[in-house]
Amino acid sequence: MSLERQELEDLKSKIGRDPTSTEVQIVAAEWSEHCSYKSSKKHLKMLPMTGPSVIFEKGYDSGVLDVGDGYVVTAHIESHNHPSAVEPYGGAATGVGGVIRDILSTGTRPIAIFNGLRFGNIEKDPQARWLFKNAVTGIADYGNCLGIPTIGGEVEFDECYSNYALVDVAAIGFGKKENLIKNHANKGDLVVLMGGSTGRDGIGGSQFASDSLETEDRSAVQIPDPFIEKLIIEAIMEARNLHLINAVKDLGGGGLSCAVSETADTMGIGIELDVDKVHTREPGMHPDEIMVSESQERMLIIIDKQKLKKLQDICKKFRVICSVIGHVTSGNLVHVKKGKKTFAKISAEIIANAQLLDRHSKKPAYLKSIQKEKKLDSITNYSKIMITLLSSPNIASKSWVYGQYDHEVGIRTVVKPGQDASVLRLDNGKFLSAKIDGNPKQCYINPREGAIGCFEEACRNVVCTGARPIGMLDHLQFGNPQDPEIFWTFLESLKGITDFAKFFQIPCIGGKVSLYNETSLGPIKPTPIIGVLGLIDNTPLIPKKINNSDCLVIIGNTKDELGGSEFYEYIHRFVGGNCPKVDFKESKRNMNSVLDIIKKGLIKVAHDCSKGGLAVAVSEICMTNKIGCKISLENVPGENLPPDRVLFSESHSRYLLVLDKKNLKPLENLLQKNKVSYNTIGRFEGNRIQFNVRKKSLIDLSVDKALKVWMNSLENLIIHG
Amino acid sequence: MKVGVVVFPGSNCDRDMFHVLTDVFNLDAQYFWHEKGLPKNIDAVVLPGGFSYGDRLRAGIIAAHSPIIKDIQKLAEKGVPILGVCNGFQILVESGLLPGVLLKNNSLKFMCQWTNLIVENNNTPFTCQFKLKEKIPIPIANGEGRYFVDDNTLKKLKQKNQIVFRYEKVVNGSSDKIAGVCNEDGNVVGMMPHPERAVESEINPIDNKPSSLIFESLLNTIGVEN
Amino acid sequence: MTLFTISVTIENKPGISDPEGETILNDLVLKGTYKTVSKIKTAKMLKFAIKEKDKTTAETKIRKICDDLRIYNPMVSKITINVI
Amino acid sequence: MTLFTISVTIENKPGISDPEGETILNDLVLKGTYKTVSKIKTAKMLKFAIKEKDKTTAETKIRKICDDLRIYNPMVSKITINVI
Ligand SMILES: Nc1ncnc2c1ncn2[C@@H]1O[C@H](COP(=O)(O)OP(=O)(O)O)[C@@H](O)[C@H]1O
Ligand SMILES: [Mg+2]
Repeated sequence: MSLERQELEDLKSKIGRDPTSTEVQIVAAEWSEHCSYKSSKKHLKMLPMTGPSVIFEKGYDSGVLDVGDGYVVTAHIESHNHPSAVEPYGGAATGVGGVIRDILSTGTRPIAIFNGLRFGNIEKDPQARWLFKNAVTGIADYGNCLGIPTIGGEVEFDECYSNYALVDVAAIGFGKKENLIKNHANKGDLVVLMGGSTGRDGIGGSQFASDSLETEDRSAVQIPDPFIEKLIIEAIMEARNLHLINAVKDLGGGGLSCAVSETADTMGIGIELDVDKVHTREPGMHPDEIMVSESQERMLIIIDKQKLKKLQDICKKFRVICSVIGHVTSGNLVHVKKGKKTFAKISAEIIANAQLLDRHSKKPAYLKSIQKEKKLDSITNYSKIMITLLSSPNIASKSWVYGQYDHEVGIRTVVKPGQDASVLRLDNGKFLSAKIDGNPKQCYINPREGAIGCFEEACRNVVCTGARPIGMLDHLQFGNPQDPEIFWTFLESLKGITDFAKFFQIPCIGGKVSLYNETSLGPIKPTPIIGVLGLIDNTPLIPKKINNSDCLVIIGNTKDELGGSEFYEYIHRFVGGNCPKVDFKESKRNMNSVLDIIKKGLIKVAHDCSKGGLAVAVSEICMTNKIGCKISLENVPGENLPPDRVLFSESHSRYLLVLDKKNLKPLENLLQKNKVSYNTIGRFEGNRIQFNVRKKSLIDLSVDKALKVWMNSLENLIIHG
Repeated sequence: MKVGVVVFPGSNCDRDMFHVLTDVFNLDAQYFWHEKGLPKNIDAVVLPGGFSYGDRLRAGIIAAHSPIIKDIQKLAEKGVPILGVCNGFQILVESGLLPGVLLKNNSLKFMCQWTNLIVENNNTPFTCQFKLKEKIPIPIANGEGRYFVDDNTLKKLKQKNQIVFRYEKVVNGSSDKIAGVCNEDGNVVGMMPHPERAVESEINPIDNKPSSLIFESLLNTIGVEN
Repeated sequence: MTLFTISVTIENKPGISDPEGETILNDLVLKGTYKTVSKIKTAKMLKFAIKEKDKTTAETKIRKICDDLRIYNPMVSKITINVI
Repeated sequence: MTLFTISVTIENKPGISDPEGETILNDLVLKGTYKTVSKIKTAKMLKFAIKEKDKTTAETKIRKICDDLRIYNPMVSKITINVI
């Protein structure tokens, strides 16, 4: 690992001497993009981070929300893109491990995992298939072993991820407010390293994550050990219950260097440590290696001397190694020794505060031409197109994925994966709903509106379970920020997310920035991911059985917004067009109305319209309920559009509601009062999915056939692809 | 009435099981760490699911060497009801308390889904409240859940009425669709599916009644009025 | 005392199916252009480093460990021991 | 054409940890009375039956299959090929 020339000069002038090699290593780890956020930090400040239920504690790596009755929910999101692109199994698995430790370090028990997966074209590219399959197994093996349910996520394929992988993992924790660890430290406290041994694996990982994959430095492979992680979780929970911990931090990117310097800096203390005390996996490791190793499953704990024995007993019970590696000093120096010899002695403030940068930004040239629509081939057989869409990897059911994840363990999962958002029951009688969403196809065409769209979609998903959004996590994934055009897309996305968050008063409780997502084929499309948490005070909407003659109502306007849609990209192989835009006021009206309707118990099912548009959303309801539906497209509210556009436009803010017809009148009253645009567009009956325009049949499919294609095509692709 | 919930390093359904025993069925449950001994007067023992020792080498094998297993063996001989769920079943099999072996699912994948069980033996402490052939909707969640026995053992199992549960349909390729078995005396039962995940309506999308009978059978056996 | 490296290969007994081997064969190898492969069997290997006075003792000890600790399940698997 | 049996052993590269081997060693073998074992490494083995004109061709083909079909990931593992 190394510092750029400019940074080295900067460091020299700050410390007034030449740094030692260990100091350079420590600083390089901490000043890497991954750890320092040097390109993004100035801008991230624009996000609204506070709110009535947001709890802030110093030194936390995850956000904390008060959910009432003395309970809190914690949440965090991370990615493990570079490691997963070269070793999908270990990369994805250790990604789960990392985000879980962030949750753990607040003193809350992790209760759910989410994953967002993105790969190249799995229909054509065997490497993409291999990456996909192994990343899923990695997440499954890790989360399942921990006994933390993986309850939701998303999967997407796009050529822009060829030779690469985006593996995003989010986690949720839950606990009593009084059990939150309030990080503090006193002079003389001990610094303890707990967990797996330190080895040479993962050396240079955080810098690796800050380089694009072209560089052949691929030494940063990490081997997952979920069993140790599970024992660490239990040991920390026990130590927390006995109030043994003064402060705790997980070791992530940058290893010991970052954990120690960030802890020292945020708490205004000094830390003196001896690398000889670190339990290592292999003999003869150099202090530099020990300081930057990214070996997984390790936690740093600061503890009062008097309490050490108790912590050691707990660790012994769980057969987890814990080593006292140093102690807290006054002042703010990070002092690294090996025995008596000093290898680094440098102010934590200097290490932990890299020079923040002002990157240039410039609107990308491609955006000018991309909005123009090309002339599309006309479609003769819509039923056939529909089958093709239902089998497309982006739309096909993801049950092959979540069927490998234990999503029931913990016995909290009320709404299970396969619906819009998943719902967990909490100990205070309330329910937590969550979903993560991204949409690089739309973000590519319009980084700002695309990002807002992801945010709104995640909200919609949560709203469909009856939950009011209470917090958001963002994960901003882009290419090389030194490219002004890429940096512009980053800023646009961030601004869009900020605007939406402010308008809806949804605080951002955490996030992550991942840059340099590039391969020799170029940068990825802008890929912001938004996770939304929602709270349900009473009862969630658990989908109920649909019967013959139940009605289908749509809320929201369908507009000529097919840019980035599956219809354009998968059917017509066209990238471009009009990106869906969220009308904030309409969005809010619709959201509040759906919540009202659910609260009043008027509906059986709520489902949002997203990928594949109205046609796919209706089919999903039919397929999951094994019932047919007859839809009149001319009744769909919105712009007056040709039928293919009504079917496949991906306009936001739209919800499909299923209800018994006796509830139609009260529903209409409510919607009219709220000035929401809506209409009854269909009736459930029989076993065919039928879309008609003024009685003329456009699509006519048997539910069984649609279901078979939709359910099995992903698995078939992977097994027989 | 005391029910012991045995915890091994890596158990992860222990808390779920404990919650169900205590909060749902009002039993007096207590955790027992695998290095501890079990009291002689305990009324029943449950080995919950999870990944003891990370499923290394083979699911259940390392835990089967735990000190607590000797106590469980003694209690089993005395006729105390013992239930192993998922990893608990794997541990009972690997420690020789139950016949057979659990292999990787035919799909080679971890499988988490709801499925139907058929009660084949309603003469055990965990099934006595069922009707024979009663159907139980219940979730499975395992990677090594394919129960296997050779033909001779299978014949013996049938003769001695040791098959407790079968899957309604082929799920993972297990011998004769077996999902749960018992020892010859019937007091030690092992099953792959998770009854503790199916007894509360809130988290059970189908019907929570049948799985509850597993716990109600236990209540009935150890003499607690529900 | 000498340090020996001894490998223990655990594989299914004849007659016990090996879904993993079959899957690799059918869904991976035969899908491609490699038609000359007719069978794939999977096995697990453990390599022990053990200090004993001689090779035979080491080998005997390893066999005893495997039997005693049920490193393999005799109902479905068999082992082959090799001193490397 | 001759039928060859070729074993491919896939194991972690040196320096890459092997949590499974460590657990088997510490929680199973060393817990018992077998204190002379100092290390256990796990590996996976695939045994191929392949028909080729000679041993070298067979071996080359197998290596190519393992590389092409990503039977192992060279980032973490290495393979050893043996004609049995
Ligand atoms: N990688 C995954 N892991 C777990 N669940 C997933 C994954 N991908 C998709 N799902 C689940 O499948 C369902 C459909 O996902 P998605 O198409 O992203 O929904 P939506 O369009 O409503 O955002 C959701 O319940 C989601 O949680
Ligand atoms: Mg949705």
